[in-house]
Amino acid sequence: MSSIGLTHYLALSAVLFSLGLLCVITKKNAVTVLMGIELILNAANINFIAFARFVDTDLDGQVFAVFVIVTAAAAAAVALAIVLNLYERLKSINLDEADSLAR
Amino acid sequence: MENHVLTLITFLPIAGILFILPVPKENKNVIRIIAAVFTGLQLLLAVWLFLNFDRGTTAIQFREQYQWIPSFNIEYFMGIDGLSVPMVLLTALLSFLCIFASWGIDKGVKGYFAMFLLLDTGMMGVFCALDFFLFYIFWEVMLLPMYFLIGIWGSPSRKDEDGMVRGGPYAAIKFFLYTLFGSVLMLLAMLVFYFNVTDPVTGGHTFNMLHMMDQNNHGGLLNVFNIRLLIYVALFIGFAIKVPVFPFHTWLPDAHVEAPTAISVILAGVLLKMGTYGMLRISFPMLPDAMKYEYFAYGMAILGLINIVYGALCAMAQKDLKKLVAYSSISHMGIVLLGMSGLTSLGMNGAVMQMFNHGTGTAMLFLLVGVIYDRAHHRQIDGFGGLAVRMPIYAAVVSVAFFAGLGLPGLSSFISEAFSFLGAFGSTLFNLKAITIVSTLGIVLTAGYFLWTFQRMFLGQLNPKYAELPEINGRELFTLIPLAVIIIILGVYPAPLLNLIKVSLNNLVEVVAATGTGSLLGLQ
Amino acid sequence: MNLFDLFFYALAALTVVSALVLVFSRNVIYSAVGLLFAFFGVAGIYVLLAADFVAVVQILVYVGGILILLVFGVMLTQRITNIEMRTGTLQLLPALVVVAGVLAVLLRMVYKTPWASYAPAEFNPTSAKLGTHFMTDYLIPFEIVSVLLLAALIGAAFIARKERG
Amino acid sequence: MITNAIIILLLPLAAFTIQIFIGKRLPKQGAWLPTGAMFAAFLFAVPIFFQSLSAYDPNFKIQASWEWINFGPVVVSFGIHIDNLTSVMLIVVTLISALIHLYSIGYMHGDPRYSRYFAYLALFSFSMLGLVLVDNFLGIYVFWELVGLCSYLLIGFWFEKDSAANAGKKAFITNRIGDICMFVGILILFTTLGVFKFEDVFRGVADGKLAGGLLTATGLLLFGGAIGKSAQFPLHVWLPDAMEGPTPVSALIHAATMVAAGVYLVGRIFVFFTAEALLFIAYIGTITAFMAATIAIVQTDIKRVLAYSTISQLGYMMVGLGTGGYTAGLFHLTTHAFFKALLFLGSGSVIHAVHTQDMTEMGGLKKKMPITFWTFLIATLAISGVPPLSGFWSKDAILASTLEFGMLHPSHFIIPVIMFLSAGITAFYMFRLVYLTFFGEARDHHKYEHAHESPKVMTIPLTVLAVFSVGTIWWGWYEHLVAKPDLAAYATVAAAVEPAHEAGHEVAHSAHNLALILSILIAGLGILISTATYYWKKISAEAWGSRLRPVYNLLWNKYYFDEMYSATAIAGTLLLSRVSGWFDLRIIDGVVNGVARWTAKLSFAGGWHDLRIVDGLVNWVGRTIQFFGAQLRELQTGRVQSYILMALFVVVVISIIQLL
Amino acid sequence: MDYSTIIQHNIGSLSYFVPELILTGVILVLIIADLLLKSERSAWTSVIALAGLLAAFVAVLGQYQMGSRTIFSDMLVVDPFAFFFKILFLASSVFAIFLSIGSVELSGRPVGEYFTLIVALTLGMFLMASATNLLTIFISIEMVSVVSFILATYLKTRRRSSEAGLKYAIYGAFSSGLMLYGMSLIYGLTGTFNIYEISRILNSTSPEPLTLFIAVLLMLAGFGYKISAVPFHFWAPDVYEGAPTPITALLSVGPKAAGFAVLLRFFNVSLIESGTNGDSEAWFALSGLNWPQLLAMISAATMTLGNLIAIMQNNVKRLLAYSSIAHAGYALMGVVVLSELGVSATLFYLTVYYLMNLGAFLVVIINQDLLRSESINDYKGLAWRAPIPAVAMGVFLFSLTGLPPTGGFVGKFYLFASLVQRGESFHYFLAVIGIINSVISLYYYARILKAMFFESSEGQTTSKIAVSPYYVVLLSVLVIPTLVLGVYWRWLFDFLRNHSASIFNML
Repeated sequence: MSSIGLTHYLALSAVLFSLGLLCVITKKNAVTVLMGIELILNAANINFIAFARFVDTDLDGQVFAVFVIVTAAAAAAVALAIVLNLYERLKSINLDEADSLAR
Repeated sequence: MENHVLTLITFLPIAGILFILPVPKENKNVIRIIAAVFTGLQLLLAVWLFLNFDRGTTAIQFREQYQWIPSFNIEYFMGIDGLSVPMVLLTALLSFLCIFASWGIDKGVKGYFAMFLLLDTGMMGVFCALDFFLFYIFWEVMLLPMYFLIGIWGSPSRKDEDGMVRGGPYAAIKFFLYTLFGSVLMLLAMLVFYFNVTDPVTGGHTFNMLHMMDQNNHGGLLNVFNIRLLIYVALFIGFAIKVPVFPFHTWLPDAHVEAPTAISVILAGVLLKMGTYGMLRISFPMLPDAMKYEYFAYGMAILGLINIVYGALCAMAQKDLKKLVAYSSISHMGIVLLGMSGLTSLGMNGAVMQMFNHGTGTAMLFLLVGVIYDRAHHRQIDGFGGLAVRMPIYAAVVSVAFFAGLGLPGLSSFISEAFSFLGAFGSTLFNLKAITIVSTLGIVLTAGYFLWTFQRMFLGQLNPKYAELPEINGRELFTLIPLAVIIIILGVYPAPLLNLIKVSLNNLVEVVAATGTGSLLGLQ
Repeated sequence: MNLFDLFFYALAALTVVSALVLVFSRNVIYSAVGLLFAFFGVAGIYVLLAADFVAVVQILVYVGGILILLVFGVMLTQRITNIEMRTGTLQLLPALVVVAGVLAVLLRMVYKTPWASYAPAEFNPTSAKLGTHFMTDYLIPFEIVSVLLLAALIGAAFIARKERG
Repeated sequence: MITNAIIILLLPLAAFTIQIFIGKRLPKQGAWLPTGAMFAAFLFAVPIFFQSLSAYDPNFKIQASWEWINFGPVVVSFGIHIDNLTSVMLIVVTLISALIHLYSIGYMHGDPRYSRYFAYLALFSFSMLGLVLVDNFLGIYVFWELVGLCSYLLIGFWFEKDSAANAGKKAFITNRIGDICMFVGILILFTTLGVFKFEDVFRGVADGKLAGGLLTATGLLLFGGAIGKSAQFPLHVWLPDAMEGPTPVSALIHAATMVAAGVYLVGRIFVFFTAEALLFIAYIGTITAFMAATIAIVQTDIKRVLAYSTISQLGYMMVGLGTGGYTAGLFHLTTHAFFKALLFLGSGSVIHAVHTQDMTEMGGLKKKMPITFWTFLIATLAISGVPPLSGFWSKDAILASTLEFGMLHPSHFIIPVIMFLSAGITAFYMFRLVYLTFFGEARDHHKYEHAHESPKVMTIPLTVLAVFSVGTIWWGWYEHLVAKPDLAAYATVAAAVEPAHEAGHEVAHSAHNLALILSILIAGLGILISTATYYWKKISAEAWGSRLRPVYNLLWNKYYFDEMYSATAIAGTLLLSRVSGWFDLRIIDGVVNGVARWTAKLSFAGGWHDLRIVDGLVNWVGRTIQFFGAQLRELQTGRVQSYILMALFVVVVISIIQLL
Repeated sequence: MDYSTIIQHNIGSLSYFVPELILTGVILVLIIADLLLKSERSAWTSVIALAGLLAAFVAVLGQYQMGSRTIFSDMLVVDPFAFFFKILFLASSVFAIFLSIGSVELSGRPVGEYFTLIVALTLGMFLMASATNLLTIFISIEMVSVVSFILATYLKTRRRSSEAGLKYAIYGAFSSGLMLYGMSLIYGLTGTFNIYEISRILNSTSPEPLTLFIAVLLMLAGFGYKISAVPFHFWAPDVYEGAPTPITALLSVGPKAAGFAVLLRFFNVSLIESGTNGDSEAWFALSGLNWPQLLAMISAATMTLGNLIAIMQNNVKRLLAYSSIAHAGYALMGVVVLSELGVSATLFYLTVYYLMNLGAFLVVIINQDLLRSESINDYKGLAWRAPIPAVAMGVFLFSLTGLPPTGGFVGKFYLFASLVQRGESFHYFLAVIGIINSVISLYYYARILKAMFFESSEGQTTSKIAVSPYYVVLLSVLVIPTLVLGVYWRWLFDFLRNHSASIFNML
């Protein structure tokens, strides 16, 4: 049997999660930031599916993962629309320039 | 009527507001007259109370008790005893007189009188409420109108030479913040009481002050002495800010000075009394052991001493007449504290009499300041001189007020001050002798600043600038004469006041001295 | 080390490296490509976890939908003709520190926890089972998501469309 | 008789009430009303006096008391206590007051506040009578303050003059200092004994409930009140200034009655004083008597000379009481009241005539104002102690008592020495006054021309007082009736105190004979020197003045008491007050300004100064809160990624804390 | 698994799902109506939305005495707790629609989508209040979030609005990412998404505390983001300032309350010691997981930070944004005490907060109309020019401060009371911080009052400004209950007190 256990997946997910966070925090480009968010969601999904395989006997985790993917799509669509709209106003999608609301 | 007189006396002003609101704001006199009528009715009720109050019992009278929020044991519980009656009288009297002192208010008349009447209700409610929650509501309700009355109708904002912005708005928020801070502390203390006092009848928690006073009902945290001390401190700070006790007093000079005349009168005449009233109504009977805790008792007496002497010294340094009067209030309220701290019958009665007498006396002083300010448009003591020639009647009334202020025998505050000192000095529980003796220095200082002020304003050569100053008029005299008459009558024969309060207060002293095991306010 | 393990490490490496490219590339297009491969890698992991249906959905929705959407976003917001599609980074150092903290905490947690682990079941096709779930006990989330998608659709359309004036 | 006493008390009160409110509208401004009331009061006092005379009993007393304040556990009563001393005082006060009212009708004629003047005078009479009649400590304190008030009002009656206004204030405040002592004394005795009434207090003391050092201290504190009121050293400074008041007022209040209240108080509570306390009183009296007499030598203001003379004579009374000459002291109070009132009224008459108080501008008035001169001379002789006038008897009694004291206690022999010396000085300066005023050449001819004898309404009181100054010589019955009380008589517990020690009879006898001779001799000597200096001009005052320049300056400047007080106590208080005011505004109120500015400097948030000024919510706490607000506000950068970073940071920190 | 029973159950559940069905229907009707109605400014869409919300309201009322039951395979629950929130959400949305109708900011904007989205938001909040499964919790939160993003960006031609939307979206996505990760950990520990099951398993096994803690913390990121609790509050001021004011008002009330609903339900159901709830008045947190103290810290930080920064604001809208952060901190005080009184105090507070906060935003909207400004400086002298909004603002601000006789006082009173009742030392600590914050808050609320009442408008006109009767009616709808609740609140409090524990009914 394989030596790959639950913790391997979890560790992978943790790394992915962290990279996603790093992306969200550091990239100037709004679209790249959205990509980072997808990475975070993927990390969570790995968790769900791994747990569904190793902890739960049912497939609840997989169901959840599907829903996450779907809602992520919805959210991404909306977010992208907003980014495009901001581009209309700002002619830029650099997040550090979108700071007229502060303090 | 018999059973609802307290409700009536408390909420009459609110009824007045309802009448005032629909009046078009151009009809200023109609508004004023409505206010006068309702406060007048209130005064009549107060007099009725005075006449019908049973002076022979410690029991709560004119009791009204209804469920309000039963799920939280909150009741609408009104009632008065000897401690409350003089305060009710004072409130009604000063409110009525202040309506006339406010006659000259010309800006936002409707708002002014509505606010004033709301304030009136709040004050009256504080003195009548016997449910702690209700008490707290009234206590806080006063803040709102007071804030606006000082802020809108007080003096406008100005920048002082030191770069500080002062004036009505500043004083208003300062007053508000200070007192709110005090009252939220009180709120916490109140909640601790609620959850640790059981109603002996129902077994549930209760806001009923009478139950809270009975030490047998205390349980839980209230059995821990250190916690009782802590609660006492919280309450004390809450009340001390109102009194105001050094070092919580700095709102007072500002608020008094910037407020319009009538409001200064109410502030000094009634609001300050609430602090000491609260101590006597709540702190003393509910936490007698904390009150008698050595450090606290001496601390209170020492704070009283500081108030007396420091207040007087500060008063002496003032150039603004109103500020001087404000500081004199601090000094005089110190006497109340000192009188209370000894826990003697004499001191306690003296202190409560002092509360009443200071109320009438300082009201006169502020009204008089208002009179001169209306004419000369400033209050700089050194800016006058020789006014006694030009305004002999005014000078005479001022001298009555000043002499009342400096405790001249024959005028009411002499008796209350003397017995406050006597009571503190003779305390058997605590040795307050040295403190009392040092406090008497205040007598000289008070004489000093009042006479000095009188001299600078009224004696000497008439300042030619004021050669045409009109003499005090009939309306103003109308507000002053009743106070002067009361001051003189109580100065010669204090029994009408004393008989009202003594049974309750002696009982309070006894019960507190016996650490609250006896029956208070005719409970049980 | 069997084949399964090899697959796992390969896919994990693919995923992590792609993600690193995504994060550290200064070119937006490279990032997009990195994301693409990361999605594929994750899909592969799903397969290893016996989640065939989810893996397919992952590729369909993420690669086919979201990624394309994002690339469109990139295209629409960068004038490709005259500007290099570069993107800068912000607050990199503090971010690295904090994220390192996150990673450390998570890894610590992963290895410290005694997960209640069952022996993994046989590989079975999941589509039918999932389908039943969607139609029975997960019916209501399914419906809600449809409303959510509808709302998102309306909203995105509203925001993305050009306003006159 | 109680009814009489009440009527006596109410008459001036009623007169005051009417006069103050409607006096101005009454015919002739109502001056006749208080005057009449006082004469009526005198008539009511006479029966009381005669009753006490006819009883001829040292223990004669009439008492009545009513509940005043009832605290429950403590009841304070107010009552009337009439004994022989009271009955004498009643006569003195009502008579002199009535005469001075009468005199004032002439003297104050034409004053703009004529009616007010009489109202005050009536209020004073009421208060003084109350002081005399009342039967307890609290009551005496009440009236004590009231006479002080009247004194204040009347000294400052011509308040347009700054000096008058100042003098009134000074009098009141100086008195208040004494009053606090008295108040504290009352605090102690009430706290210890629980009663206010004189007799109850004495009973308590006799029973030993208040004894030893505390009793002495209490006695001295009470005496503190007397020091203030009777202008004893070191609180005497107000009395000379009090001469700013109208002269009849000086006569009534600051010579005859009110200032004697201190002496009356000491007499009234004589048994309260321990031997130590009495010794203290004697020394205070001695110092006062000598000091004031010496100052009087050099003064040129006629009223000031009389004022210092008053202080000096009050010192005599105190010494008399302090050395055990109870009757002597009080008898001097009585005689002094008449002749000093006469002196003041006489001086008032002179001032009325020449419109100046400066003796250097007078001279030769004898011819112009014969009645004034002769009555004045009688009074001068009386005060100088020339037999057989009243002053001789009383002063001789005091001197005898001091001498006796000195003989019994040789270590305190300085007292009689100084007292005799002072007696000589008294004679000297009084005759100096007479010579400068009435004899010699007129030094200001203009004023001299206008001088005239005063109207009848003023000379009649002079005459009446002159009669009393001559005639109050019944030392014998006074000694019997106003006899030294004995504390032991009050004891309810047997032998709680030792009986007061009796002076050896022989000592007393020899002292009295010696004093008689000495006092006449010294008075004569004083008059002689004075005559030599100012009448015969054999001795040059100027020469002696320049020869003794430092002494002269010291005396002219009244031992620099005023300067000393204003440099120390007054300046100190004002400084303290200013410091307090500053402290309150700057430190307490603003833990505000200083610290707030300091905080402001720390703050680097933009717009914070603006906000501070615009909003001006001002206290240090507020500022500090704003400061933190400004700092925290910086977190809100507007960049979403920094928000995320911060949120994550917090999460990590919390997790790591949990991890550890 | 017997599918037919589940399907039967699902069909049976529909009758308890009527309000949500109505809302869904309204969404569809609105979409269609928007397509059919040519004139974009047609008022009909708003009427339809209002009518739909009203119908939903009636349907919700039908659930009043329904008791508690789970529906759709334990995905959702119908209970009095949810009932209360549903009423609150409907009220918020209805009021937001009324605000939008009058708002100058929104005039001339296409309205069809707008009302559709508000109804969708309402639906999302409904689901949040009744979700009992991590999946439904996630999806409903996501639904509310996505719709909120769009609404915040609604003034898309305005830079501030679109910036606000972007920040909101990114921050929101980030938060839900964290929350998801946390949920996955919970799933890993328990193997279930059902919150009641979770409770049972967490109590029967003893999960690794660290993992549980991190899971809860990460989920808290999602909830905290919804209620704008520190440190997940950062988006709030920017979004509140940038979004159209009616939406700001709605966001500060509705989704925040929904967040509290989820927070209260999840924490109190899943993370408590079993056997300590239900009949007794108070209960205890899961041993090994001290979340009450964690929430207490968050509560203290939230109110302090919100208040402190609010002091420095000159834009009233932004000031109110910070103030609404602070109020989330107050409301959290009731959550940490774990007692019936605490829960009902929070619910009570949310009710009065609804009234007073919406009221304050309403005045901001009116003033935008009257003064074309949101700056405190431009409010100067308003009391003399337009007394009605000024006085109403006074009432709302005093209520926000917590002064009697307003509902705000009673709300705070109960919060403090619940803390004191529980009486552990950190409760007192929190209470003291709470009261100090009340005092601080007065400081900045009073600045607005000062400007309106104590100062006169600079230089410009002092003429009267007419306020439209429409606004007066809206104001009185909020002012009157604010005051009434300050004097007589028995029915509301009793209702809450009796039903606050209904979250446990299905446990």
